[in-house]
Parts: sequence; C-alpha cells; structure tokens
Amino acid sequence: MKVNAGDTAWLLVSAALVMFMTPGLALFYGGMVRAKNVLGMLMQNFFSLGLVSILWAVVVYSLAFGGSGRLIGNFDFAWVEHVGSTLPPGFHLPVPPAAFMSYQMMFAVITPALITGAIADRMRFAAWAWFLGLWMILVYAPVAHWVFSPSGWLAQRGALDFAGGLVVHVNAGVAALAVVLVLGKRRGWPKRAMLPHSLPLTLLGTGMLWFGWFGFNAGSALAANGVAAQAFLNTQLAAAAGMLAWLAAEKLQQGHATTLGAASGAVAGLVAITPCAGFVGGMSPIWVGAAAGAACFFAVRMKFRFGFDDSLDVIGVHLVGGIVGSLLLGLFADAAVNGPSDGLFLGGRWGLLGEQTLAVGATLAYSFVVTGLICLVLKRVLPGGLRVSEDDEEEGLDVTQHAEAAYSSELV
Amino acid sequence: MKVNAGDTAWLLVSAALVMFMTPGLALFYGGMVRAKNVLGMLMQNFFSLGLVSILWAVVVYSLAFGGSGRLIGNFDFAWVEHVGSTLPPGFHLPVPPAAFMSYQMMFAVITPALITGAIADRMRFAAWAWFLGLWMILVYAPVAHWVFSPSGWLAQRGALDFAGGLVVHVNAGVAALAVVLVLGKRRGWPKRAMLPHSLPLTLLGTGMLWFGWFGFNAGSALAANGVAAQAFLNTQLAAAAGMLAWLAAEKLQQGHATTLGAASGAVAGLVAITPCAGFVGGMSPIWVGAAAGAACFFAVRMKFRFGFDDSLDVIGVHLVGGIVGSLLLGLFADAAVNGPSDGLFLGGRWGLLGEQTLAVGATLAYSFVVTGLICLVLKRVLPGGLRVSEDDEEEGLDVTQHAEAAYSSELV
Amino acid sequence: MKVNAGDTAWLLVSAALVMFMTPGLALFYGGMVRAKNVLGMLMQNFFSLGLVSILWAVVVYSLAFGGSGRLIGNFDFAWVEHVGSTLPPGFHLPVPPAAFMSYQMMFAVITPALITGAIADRMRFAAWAWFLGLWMILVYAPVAHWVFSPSGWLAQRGALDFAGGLVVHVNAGVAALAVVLVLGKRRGWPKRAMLPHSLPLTLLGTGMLWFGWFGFNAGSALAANGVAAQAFLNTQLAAAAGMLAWLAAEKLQQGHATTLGAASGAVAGLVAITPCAGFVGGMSPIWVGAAAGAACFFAVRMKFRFGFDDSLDVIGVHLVGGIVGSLLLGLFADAAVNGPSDGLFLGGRWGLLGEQTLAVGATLAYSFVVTGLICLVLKRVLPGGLRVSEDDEEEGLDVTQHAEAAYSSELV
Amino acid sequence: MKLVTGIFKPFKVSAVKDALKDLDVNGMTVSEVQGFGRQRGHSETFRGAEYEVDFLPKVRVEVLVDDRNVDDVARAMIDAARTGKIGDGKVWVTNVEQLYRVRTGEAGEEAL
Amino acid sequence: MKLVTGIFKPFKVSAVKDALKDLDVNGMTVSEVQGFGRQRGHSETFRGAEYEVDFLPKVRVEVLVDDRNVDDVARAMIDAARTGKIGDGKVWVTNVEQLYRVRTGEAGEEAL
Amino acid sequence: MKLVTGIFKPFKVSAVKDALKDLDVNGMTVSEVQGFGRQRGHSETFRGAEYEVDFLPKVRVEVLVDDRNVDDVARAMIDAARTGKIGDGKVWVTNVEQLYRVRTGEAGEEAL
Ligand SMILES: Nc1ncnc2c1ncn2[C@@H]1O[C@H](COP(=O)(O)OP(=O)(O)O)[C@@H](O)[C@H]1O
Ligand SMILES: Nc1ncnc2c1ncn2[C@@H]1O[C@H](COP(=O)(O)OP(=O)(O)O)[C@@H](O)[C@H]1O
Ligand SMILES: Nc1ncnc2c1ncn2[C@@H]1O[C@H](COP(=O)(O)OP(=O)(O)O)[C@@H](O)[C@H]1O
Repeated sequence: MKVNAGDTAWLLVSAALVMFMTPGLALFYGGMVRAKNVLGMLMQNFFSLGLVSILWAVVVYSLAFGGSGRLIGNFDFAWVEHVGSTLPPGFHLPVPPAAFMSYQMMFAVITPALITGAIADRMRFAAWAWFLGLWMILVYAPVAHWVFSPSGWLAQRGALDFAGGLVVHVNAGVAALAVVLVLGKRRGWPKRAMLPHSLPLTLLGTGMLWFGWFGFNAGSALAANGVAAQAFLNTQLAAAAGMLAWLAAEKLQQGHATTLGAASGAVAGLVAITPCAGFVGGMSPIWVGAAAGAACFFAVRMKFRFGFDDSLDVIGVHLVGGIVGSLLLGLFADAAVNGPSDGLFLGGRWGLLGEQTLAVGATLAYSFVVTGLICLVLKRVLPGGLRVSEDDEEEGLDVTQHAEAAYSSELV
Repeated sequence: MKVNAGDTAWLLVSAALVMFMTPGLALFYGGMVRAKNVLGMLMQNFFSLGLVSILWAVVVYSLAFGGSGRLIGNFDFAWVEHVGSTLPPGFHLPVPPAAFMSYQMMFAVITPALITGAIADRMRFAAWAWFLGLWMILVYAPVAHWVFSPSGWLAQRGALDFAGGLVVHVNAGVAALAVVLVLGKRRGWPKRAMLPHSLPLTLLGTGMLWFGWFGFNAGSALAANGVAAQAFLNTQLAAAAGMLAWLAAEKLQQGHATTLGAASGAVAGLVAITPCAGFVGGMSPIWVGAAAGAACFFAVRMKFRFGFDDSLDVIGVHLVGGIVGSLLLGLFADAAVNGPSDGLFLGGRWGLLGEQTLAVGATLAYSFVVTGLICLVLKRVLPGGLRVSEDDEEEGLDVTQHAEAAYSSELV
Repeated sequence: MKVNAGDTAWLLVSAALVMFMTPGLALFYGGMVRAKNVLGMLMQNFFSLGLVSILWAVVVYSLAFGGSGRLIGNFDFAWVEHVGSTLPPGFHLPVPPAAFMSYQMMFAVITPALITGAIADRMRFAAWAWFLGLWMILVYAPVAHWVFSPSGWLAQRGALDFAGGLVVHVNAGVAALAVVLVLGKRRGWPKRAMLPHSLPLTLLGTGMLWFGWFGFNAGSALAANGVAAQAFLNTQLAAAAGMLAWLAAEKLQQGHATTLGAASGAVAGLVAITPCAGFVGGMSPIWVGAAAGAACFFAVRMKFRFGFDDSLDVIGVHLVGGIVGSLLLGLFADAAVNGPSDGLFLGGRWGLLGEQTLAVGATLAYSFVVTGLICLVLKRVLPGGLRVSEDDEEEGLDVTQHAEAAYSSELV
Repeated sequence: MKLVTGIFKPFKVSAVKDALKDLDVNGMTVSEVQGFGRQRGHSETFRGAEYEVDFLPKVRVEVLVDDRNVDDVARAMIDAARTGKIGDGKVWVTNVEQLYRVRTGEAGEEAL
Repeated sequence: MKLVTGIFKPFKVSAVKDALKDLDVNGMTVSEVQGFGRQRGHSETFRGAEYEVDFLPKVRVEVLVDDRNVDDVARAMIDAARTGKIGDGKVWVTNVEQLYRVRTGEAGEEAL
Repeated sequence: MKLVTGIFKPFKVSAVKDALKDLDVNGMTVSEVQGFGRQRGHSETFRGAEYEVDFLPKVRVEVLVDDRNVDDVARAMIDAARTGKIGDGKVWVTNVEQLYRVRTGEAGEEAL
C-alpha cells in the first residue's frame, strides 16, 4: 500500500509522544517518593526504555503481532526481520511498517513502567530488571496479542480496546497488585508518613503524561483522520472531567482540593478514556472521565483497608480506571462515531458489555496469576531476593542500588 | 470537504503543543513564586485545563464560534452537539471539525491561565475557580467571537490577529490589571523581597512554552502549508530577537544579563509575534521581537511606579507585548506573504493600523470593565472574599488552600 | 514543487522537536553542575537559541546552504532574502522553503550549545557570547556546507551523514576539546568532588533530548516516509542499546548501574546513530548503539588520564560517539534501506569507510584548529579574558555573571 | 562573651537583622530549622490520606556578643521578632569560653 | 535551664518527639545536618569516577528544659533514638544562662 | 568536655575535616547556614528590580572534644579554614556538661 505522508507524520509524532510519556511517568512517580529513593524510581522507568525496546525488537513485537494465532504470535518478526517492509497480518494501513512497529514499541515500554509506582522504595534494581524482561515475554506479549492483534481471541470475540485500557492499564494494574502482595509493605507503612519530596516534579510529570496521551489515544487511530480527532477531543474532555470529579470528591470528603488530586484525577480520566477514545462521542467522554475520577478517588483508600502497600496507587488509579473505562465502553460505545458495535445506551444491547466484562476478567486472571508466579520464582531464585535489606531501605535506593545521590550540595 | 491527512496531523499536533503550554506556564510561574506558594500557582493553572475544557465543550465554544452574529455566537454547538461533524460557519477546511474545536479549546485553556501570574500568592482557590468560569463566559467567549469568528465585528472590519495577540494576550493582560486592582498587593510588597524559589523550573517552563508556541502560531495557519512554515520561522526569530533585546537593555541599564531576562525577553517576543505570525515576512519578525523585548523590559517597572502588584509581570509582558505586536502588524503586514492587507510600511496605507488600534482599544475597554465587574461582584458575594487571610498569606497557599507542601523532607 | 502537507507537517514538527532539545540539553547539563552554577549553564544554552537564530537568519544559513561552492556557501539568503520562496540549490522537496530553513536552524542552535557542557563553571558569559557568534560563522557554517549542502566537498566525495554525526557531534565535540585546552581546568579539579546538584533535572533533560531526537534523526528524512520511519526506529533502538551497554560496562567495572549512566549511555547511542539513522536497518542500530555506549563509558575516563577538564563529558560522549557512529556507518550502511552506498559488511567494499574516515579527519582537523584560534584570540582580545576570576569561580557563575540565585529561600 | 540564640518565624529574619544593625551588631548566622511547640501544626493530605505535620518552618539565629551587650541584643531581637501570636519562638543565652576570628586568628572580643 | 542537643538518624525524629511528649516536654527545634563519625560513609559514582562521601544525613534536635528534667529528657531521647547500630548519634547538655519567650517576653522557666 | 563550633566558607569543609582527622578527632556535625557579617553580600536582580542579599552561604561545624584537645582542635580548624579573605568566619568554644553516645548509652569522654 502506498504510504500516505499525513498518516505517517501523525503516527511518527504519536510514537514520539508516547515515548515521552515514560520520562513523564518517571517524574510523576519520582516526585512522589522521598528524596532518597527518587533515582531508584527514575531508573526503573528509564531502564524500561532500554530493556523493553531491545526485547521488543528481538522478540516481543513478533510474539505480540506476528502470525494469526489466537493466543500468541510467532517469530516472523524476531530479530527485526521484515519489520521495515511488512505490516503484521490483519493490518492494512498506508504507513511504513517500521512506523507501526515503533509506535507499538512505545506502549510496550510504558506498560511495565506503570508498575514501578506500586513497588516504590523497596525493590532491588536487579530484581526489577529480571522481572521486567520476564513480564514482557510472559504477560505483555500474550495479552497484547489477544487484544491488539486482529487474530487474538478477545479481538475475535468482539472485545474493544481502542488504545490499551485492557492491555496497558488493567494489565499493569493487576500485575502491580500481584507484585506488591509478594513484595510486602515498606517498613513503617502505613504508620510512618512518606510524603512526596517534590510535588512540582509530579505536576511536571502530569503535564508530560497528558501531552503524550494525545499520541497514545489519538495516535491509536493509526491515521490522521476524523477518528483521531474524536479520540483527541475525548482524551482532553475525560482528563478534565476526571480532574474535576476527583477535586469535588476530596473537597466534599476532606475539605481541600489538592494539587496532587488534580493530577491524579486527570490521570484517572485519561486511563478510563483510553479504551473508549475512538469509540464514543458527544458528552460520553465527560461521563467516563468523571466516573473514573470519582471511582479512583475512593479506590486509592482500599489499600489502607486491605493492607497492601500500593505505594503510589497504581492499583487505585490504573487498575480501577482501566476497568471503569473498559466496562463503560460497553455502555457508551457509539458505532456512529466509529467502531463495529454500539454499547448498551445507544444500541440497547448487552452484547458488547458482556464481551468487555469477559475481556477484563480474562486479563485480570491471566496477568495476576502469571505475574504472581514470576515474582514467586524470582524471589526464590535470585540470590538477593526481590527486596533490598532493611538497612538499605532506610538508607534509600539511590545510594544503595545506584551509588548516587539525587541532590548534592557542596559538602561531601 | 474531504479530510486532508497532512493538515489534520498538523492541527492535532498543534493542539497537543498548545495544551502543553499550560503546564509549561504553570512551571514558568511556579518557579518564580516562593516555595510556600508554588502548588497554589500550579493548581490555578492545571485547574484551567480541567474547568475550561469542560466549559468549552458545554457552552463556550458555541458562544465563541457558533452562528454568524457580530457580537457573540449561539448555542448550536453547546453540549458537544455537532462538534464532530460540522465546522463553525465561515470555516472551510479539510480537517475534522473535532480537531478544529480541540485546537481552539487549548487557546481557551491557556488564556485565563496567563492571569494567574499577576495574582500570585494571595487569591483564594475557590475565588479563582469562580472567577475562571465567569471570565470564560463573559469575557473570553465574546472577545474570541469578535476576532476569531469570521462574522465577529472586529474580524468584519478587517482587524487581523493571526494567533491571538488580541484574544489571548491583550485580553488576558488587561484582565490581569483589573484583577490586581481589585485584589490589592501582597503583604509587604514592594519592600519585602520575594525572590523566585527555583529559576530552573522557570527556565524549564520557558522551554515548554517556546516549544508549544510553534503549535500556537504555526498551527493557526490551520494547515500544513507555506503560511504555517512562515509563521513557524517568524515565531523563532521573534523569540530570539526578544531575548537579545531584553538582555541588551538590562546589560546596559543594570550591568548584568540575567537568565530570567533571557526567558522574559523570549516570551515578550513570542507574545508580540503572535498576532503577526502568518502576516509578515523577511526581517520583520526580528524587528517585532526586538521592539517587544525592549518595550517589555521597561514596562515591567511600571508596577513600581504606579504601585499595582502585578506579581509576575503579566501586564508588563502580555499586555504590553500584545499591544506592541497588534499595532506593529499595522506597520509590517505583508500581503505578499499572506493575508488581505499590507501594513503602513509595505502598502503605504494607514487603514490596517487604524483597525488594529480600534481592535486593541475595544479589547482593552471591554475586558477591563467586565473583568473588573466580575471581581467586584465576587469580592462581595463570596463568603470568604477574593483573598486569603493575612495569616494564610504568611503561611502560604500550598498549606492553607490545598493542605499540601510542595517539598517535604523526612521530618514531619 | 507543490507543497505536500504530510511532509510539511512532519518537517515542522521535527523542527519544533529539535528546538525543544536545547532546553533539554540545558537541563541535562544544568542538573550536573553545582547549584551555584546552574543558571550560568542554562543561560549559555538559552542564549544560543537567541543569538544563533538571529545569526542564522542574517547570514549563517546562507553561508551553509547558499550557492554551489565546494567549501562555503554565499550570501543569496542573507538577511532572510528568498528564504520564504526558494529552497537551497540541490534540494528538491515538496515542502515550504521556510520550513527547511527553520528545521536546519534548530541544528545550528544546538550544536554550539553542546560545547557548554565541557566549559561548565568557569567561562565568562561575555566571552561565551563572543565565542558563540564567531564559532557559528567560522566553524559551523563551513563544516555544515561541506557535508549538508549537496555541493560541499565532503558530500560530493560521497561521505554520508544522515542527521549530523559529523556536523553536529564530531564538530562540537572536538571544538569542546579545543576550548577546554585553552580555558584550563576548574579550580580544584579533579581532586575536589563536584557532584551533580540535581540528577532529576538531568534525567528530565535526558527525556527531552531523547524525545527531540526523533525530530533530529527521523526529521532528517525531510519527508514523512519509510526512511523517516526507519530512522525513527533506529533512533530508539540505538538509544536503548547504548543505555544497556553503558550500564553493563559500569556494573561490571564498578559494581553499580547508575541513573546517570543510563542517561549517558542513551545519549551516547543517540549520538552514534545520528549519522547512520536513515542508512542502516535490521539489527544494525543495536550494534551501533551498544558499541557507542561501551566506547563512551570508557572514553569519559580519558580526561582523568590526560588531565583536561571536560566537565560534563562532551568529548567523551559527543566526540567519541560521533566518531564511532560516523565510522560504523562505513561498515553497516545498507543501500537496500536507503542511501547511495553499502558499507563494508553488506557491500564488501571499503570505499564508504574510507570516505567516512576522511570526513571525520577533515572535521576534526578544521574544527579543532579554528576553534582553538578563536579561543586564543578572544583570550587575548577580550578585556576580561575567557575565564571568571578565582573568587567569582568560587562564588559561582549565577551570582557573579547574572546577579541571580537559582534557588532562593525566604531569607535574603 | 555570650552566644544569643533565637528561634523565630522565618519572615522575621530581616526585622531581626535590622534591629541588630541598629545596635551596631554586624554579624549573625542563620539557619532554617523546623520547630515543634505550642503552636499547632497543620494537616497535609497525600492522595486522600491525612497526616499531621507537627513541625513548622522556623529560623535559628545565632549572635555572638560581648557580655555588656547581651541584654540589649536579646531584647532587641525579641522586640523585632514579636508578632504576638503563638509560635513566635524563643531566645536564649549561653556562655562562650573562647572566640576566634578565622581570617586573622584574633581571639576574644577582638574577634567579634 | 539547660539545652539538650542530640544528633540522631533522621527517621528517629518522630520517635524522639513522641518520647518527649510523654514527658510533657512540648517543644523542640530540629534541623537537618550532615554527620561524620565512626559510621562509614558510602561511595558515590559520577560518570565512572568514584567519590567517598563521608557525611551522612542526620538530624539535630535541641530541647530547652529546666534543670530538674535534664536527665530524664536526655535519657528519653537516647532510648527513643537508639537502633543499636553504629551512627546512632550523640546527646549533650549545655548550660543556658537566660531564656525568653518571644511572644510574651517572659523569662526563665516561665518561658518554656 | 567542650563543644567547638565554627562558621566557615562552604568549600573549606573538607579541609577542616582532613585537619581534624589528622588530630584523630573522628567526628563532626555540619550544617548549611547563612552568614551575615563584614563580608559584603551581593545584589540580585529579579525582572529589573534589584535586591541586596546580605546573607552568604556558610557552613557550621560542631565538634565535641575533651578538654585537653580544645585548643589544638580550634587551632587546626582555624588554620584549615583560613583563606585570609574577609568572611572566613568564626570559631568558638562552649562548655558541655554532659555527653552521651546514643548507641551504647556511654557517658562522658567515653562517648566521644
Ligand atoms: N522546649 C523547647 N526547646 C527547644 N525549642 C523550643 C522549645 N519550645 C519551643 N521551641 C521552639 O520555639 C518555637 C515556638 O514555640 P511555641 O511553643 O510554638 O510558641 P511560643 O514560644 O510562642 O509559646 C517552636 O516552634 C520551637 O522551634
Ligand atoms: N566529636 C564529634 N563532634 C560532633 N559530632 C559528632 C562527633 N562524633 C560524632 N558526631 C556526630 O554523631 C554522629 C554519629 O557518630 P558515629 O561516630 O558515626 O557513631 P556512634 O555515635 O554510634 O559511635 C555523627 O554522624 C556526627 O553527626
Ligand atoms: N557576631 C556574630 N555572631 C554570629 N555569627 C557571626 C558574627 N559575626 C560574624 N559571624 C559569622 O561569621 C561569618 C563571617 O564574618 P565576617 O564578619 O563576614 O568576616 P570575618 O569573620 O572574616 O571578619 C558571617 O558570615 C557570620 O556567619
């Protein structure tokens, strides 16, 4: 197919935007940890840009998008073979195949990076590196195949996921739960206050994420067309509604609208609109965003009730937001905007909601179980285990894992 | 009209770039305030991304661009009706209507955000929220309609504003003046030094603003064509010239070229070229930028002479820069580059300069009066008034308005 | 030639992305210096956005791209003449000439900015300003002409440089060496530890550079096509491989993988892939990136052995990385991907490697000598010389050069 | 020789400095500290969880004075720093056995 | 009146604060300091070069007490701050000749 | 027991530390402070407005020593910190009535 320059420009820009989200996420999380752990956090995220990109080129892209299997791809594109010349089966787009592969790579990079927020302040870097590699192959590749590859079993059944509500957010969110259950709580949590060392960094990260999310969602149209524009608009409206809903909830509950609440609500809205972005229209993104903003505000307290230390609320925001968005798509989907099926509200039929529920359930189950197994095996197999020692946790990841201090004065 | 992918790609990217300016502005301002007020500043800006986006979708877009009235739009696009399918009257562009609406939304978000720099360190967050909503409807919507809608009375008379010199900068700049007059000075100003708590944040914000401004100005061509390229080039040259002029002025006057001066001069140049970007060529952007850089350097001292506390110089930079640019367009406009009319220098006719002057005057008068009225009413009506208490001002906005600290160490 | 909107959109976005790299570089370096010198560093970089943009418009663009001379351009485009209407000789592209000129301008801005990392903490701002102007005219313009203009002698011989490995990295890298040799070491170096005052800023800068580099490399296709996509993919893979190689080397050598190592390795990979980006395919970018990551890790120690104070390793990363990439292109070039010639590995011929070696040698020699002369002359001619006084060096550049402090508390 | 140490509200530093200058005391050393006392702290919110922050930003001012001036200096600092609201801080005096100026090595009152 | 000064590991501040509260001592002033002592520092890496960092983050706690309470207060702080590992810090007592409360001007024990 | 406190230029910290090590004094506590004194401050510019900044960055070094060593320690610190230029700082000595090591509870000279 002849390459269309406009679509190609949009896809390349979108890929760059999604790449920019990972540093954005690093800073978003990095601002929230204590100063002694910020480099540890930044490193876990940047390392994903390194390791996952190479793994993607070598094998994971091929496993996710190659071939026409139901459950998993093949090795057709391994070792960067055919990547420059051939789009994966089922894709017919006027864009260079390397652009498509690069764009999808950026999703693969950020998905496991989301998990770093849950495990903040206590995981050994070496353990993270191992986890990252295994998770990409054993969890990300199959789940991406199920949903993003036209031959995947969830795609075939009719489940919809415009830009990764399932593959990225539900998947990483439930994986985060599995990891923190194996890893355990930070010392002193929840009694000891562990306050963000720099909220301006977190707000900067929020801005970078929000900006990049236009590439994430509107880029998922894979063309510069009306669907991309609709996804763009929906992205902004859901983020805005998520922010307002979170702020309203905390103002009512606690008397203050917080800056971190604004950031968190916007991210919650962005997460929830991700699966819906190109499939809904009108006021729907506002309802989706607002529902996610409010739901996630309440969800982030679950960890205190149930006693799992999801340090920076990956579960409360990404897992819950991803589920909210994926299910609400079953209600709000509008085939007149785009996509094969109407949701319950417009089509009056339960079919899509059923498929969405099944897809959420399948992703939850698979990712939770396999992630948990990876962690249990690594905990056993790695000489140092998954966690840093108590002393190292007290001293901080920066010095103990990376022999660096984030902030140095002239006294050394 | 058939969608052109190249133009659509450019418009979507530009919308994302303009969105990114609001976090950039937040950091630009946030770095300049004291550490106890930085979250207050960030919040006022991010909140604009939340509230204004929703208001835009619900009603403001329609008031600004709907219908063919002279003074104000209508409700055709309210509640996101027809937004995905129809461009506003007078626009014939090969881009998806939702892209156009999203792009304009980002201008609406950043315009009131500019005002936050003037009111730094002392406005109650709740008062800001009310102000923001009212200002968008009562001031932004009509002024945008006058200038940006082809049926608006200023547009009809032939006033030119390529990317918002009037609608964004003059409008927000004079509104800032009205607000600070009602709000009053910070305690201790100008005797007490209130120095920037982090100029690196401010320089980061400058970089983000500059980067985003290419979307702001070159995106206003609404197509990826020669006019966009010219606007792009002019944007860079004016920013550069503004920086050099400011630095030269302060070096001569005070003996030092400052980092904040470089940032301020660049922003001054960017403000001034905004109305001119697609209408001038050759060396003109350099003259416009340099004039603005020098003029704004001197203008920021007015506040000490006249005793109004424009904390971060919104008036000195945006109001003055916006006026400089809008009027110079009457001199430098070059119909051979683009646009309907030559300015005085190339066409030898005073007509355009007259229209520009009228447009500036109308914007100044309307925005000043209505903004002032909004503030006076809110001051009266809101239980807590516009300002925080003296104690809260001393303690800082972050803790008192948002129950947060920007920077926490491990002592709590 | 009729303008193609898709290519134009891509070129404009790429220009904006490359512009964004200079603030990114400023923060990348700014985080690494001590808190008393961070504004000095930011200023030297931002000032390049100011001065170089204007010089480019006035004369340097014309000297670099005008005419068809072998050694240097002419004045056809001086004072922004014909810039909006005419592409330089030898370029036949469906994009607006102003877009091309703007895109190349951003390369001119960042190239000398790279040097600021080597001279950190000790150069007078006025001396930097003079140096910057002279270097652009006497060094950048001719070298860019040799390589980037189709009529340049290196281009004519068949040397390849996709996006500036020679013109940007080797050129700035060897110039940095010349400058530090004239300028001398910082007081106390290397005995006194001068640790980064904020690695999070450096990591933020890394993210901005990496993001912008897609415009740098993939934009150098000057069209939104398959070559751009290939360059995009190669950029990501080389950055990732550079990171992994550096981390592996330092883990083996010193026992820790550092955050700054991750950033440095990624930059090394990005530098090395720059000349190759659109000319190689398959796994080659991974080998190029990995080679550069490892080579630069060892190269940054040379300064301790040879005793030159390349403060932030411009020589170790940009000079060495640029040479590695330019020479490896002679091995890995793949005409089936794009470009006129195969390298040694695919074509079995030494020709390209020879040309690359010659081009590297010519750039090294010319830039080193002329840069050295500029410095020697300025050292003599400028009343204050090149360096700040000992006391000023101790007090820091921020206060002494710019009368500002980067971080202020409320005590003044 | 005595050392007068004061804990004050941060924004009072320049008033204290001016008061000292008026007494011809031309030296002081200031540091940023966190104070806990009768003045209540505030609560901070982090993603919906509330934390009591007991510590409030204060400054610590140290002034070396000769014995004659102790009372005047302490008095002047107290007056300058007072807002009358809780949390204004403390001033205390300790004895200094020996004092040197680094630059010259001078000792005792000369070193002031 | 005495001043009890302690250097502790930073994360022990709240334990120390709680211990003081239990003794009805409702005031303290804390600052962030860098300590050098028997506890080994660590090495930091900067682009392949290694530097020994001798200083470790500590906090400095100052508590004004009346003479009767000195021993109890010192003892309570020591107990609260102890981890038993090297680097736990020091506590020392100095004499305070005069103390004032800024807000009221009260002097002596009244000022506590 | 005595406490020797010094205010120095920040870049002199490692020289002071080395001088102490040479005397076998293996402990000190350092904090960042702002000093005001004879040494002139500088003026800073903020958007065209100029402000005099009187405070200059200094470090505060505290060393606990037994009575015998006071003079040597003070002397060594002074020598190490001297640049001969204005603003080099002060050193002073105060009496310590009691000293404890937190880790062990040891008191007096043992605790050093
Ligand atoms: N016993 C104490 N020891 C040391 N510092 C104290 C003590 N009591 C109070 N302070 C310091 O003085 C500050 C003000 O004390 P506080 O009790 O809040 O108000 P006030 O002195 O006006 O009664 C505290 O924040 C703390 O820094
Ligand atoms: N002689 C000293 N003078 C001042 N402070 C000291 C002295 N010795 C130790 N310190 C402080 O006490 C802290 C702990 O001392 P260290 O010798 O490491 O452990 P310990 O007290 O457990 O033997 C040091 O980091 C330093 O802040
Ligand atoms: N009277 C004082 N009380 C407390 N600290 C002082 C006093 N005088 C000077 N200092 C401290 O010593 C530092 C150097 O003093 P200064 O008068 O500038 O130079 P010098 O000691 O060389 O004469 C000051 O910055 C301040 O921190």
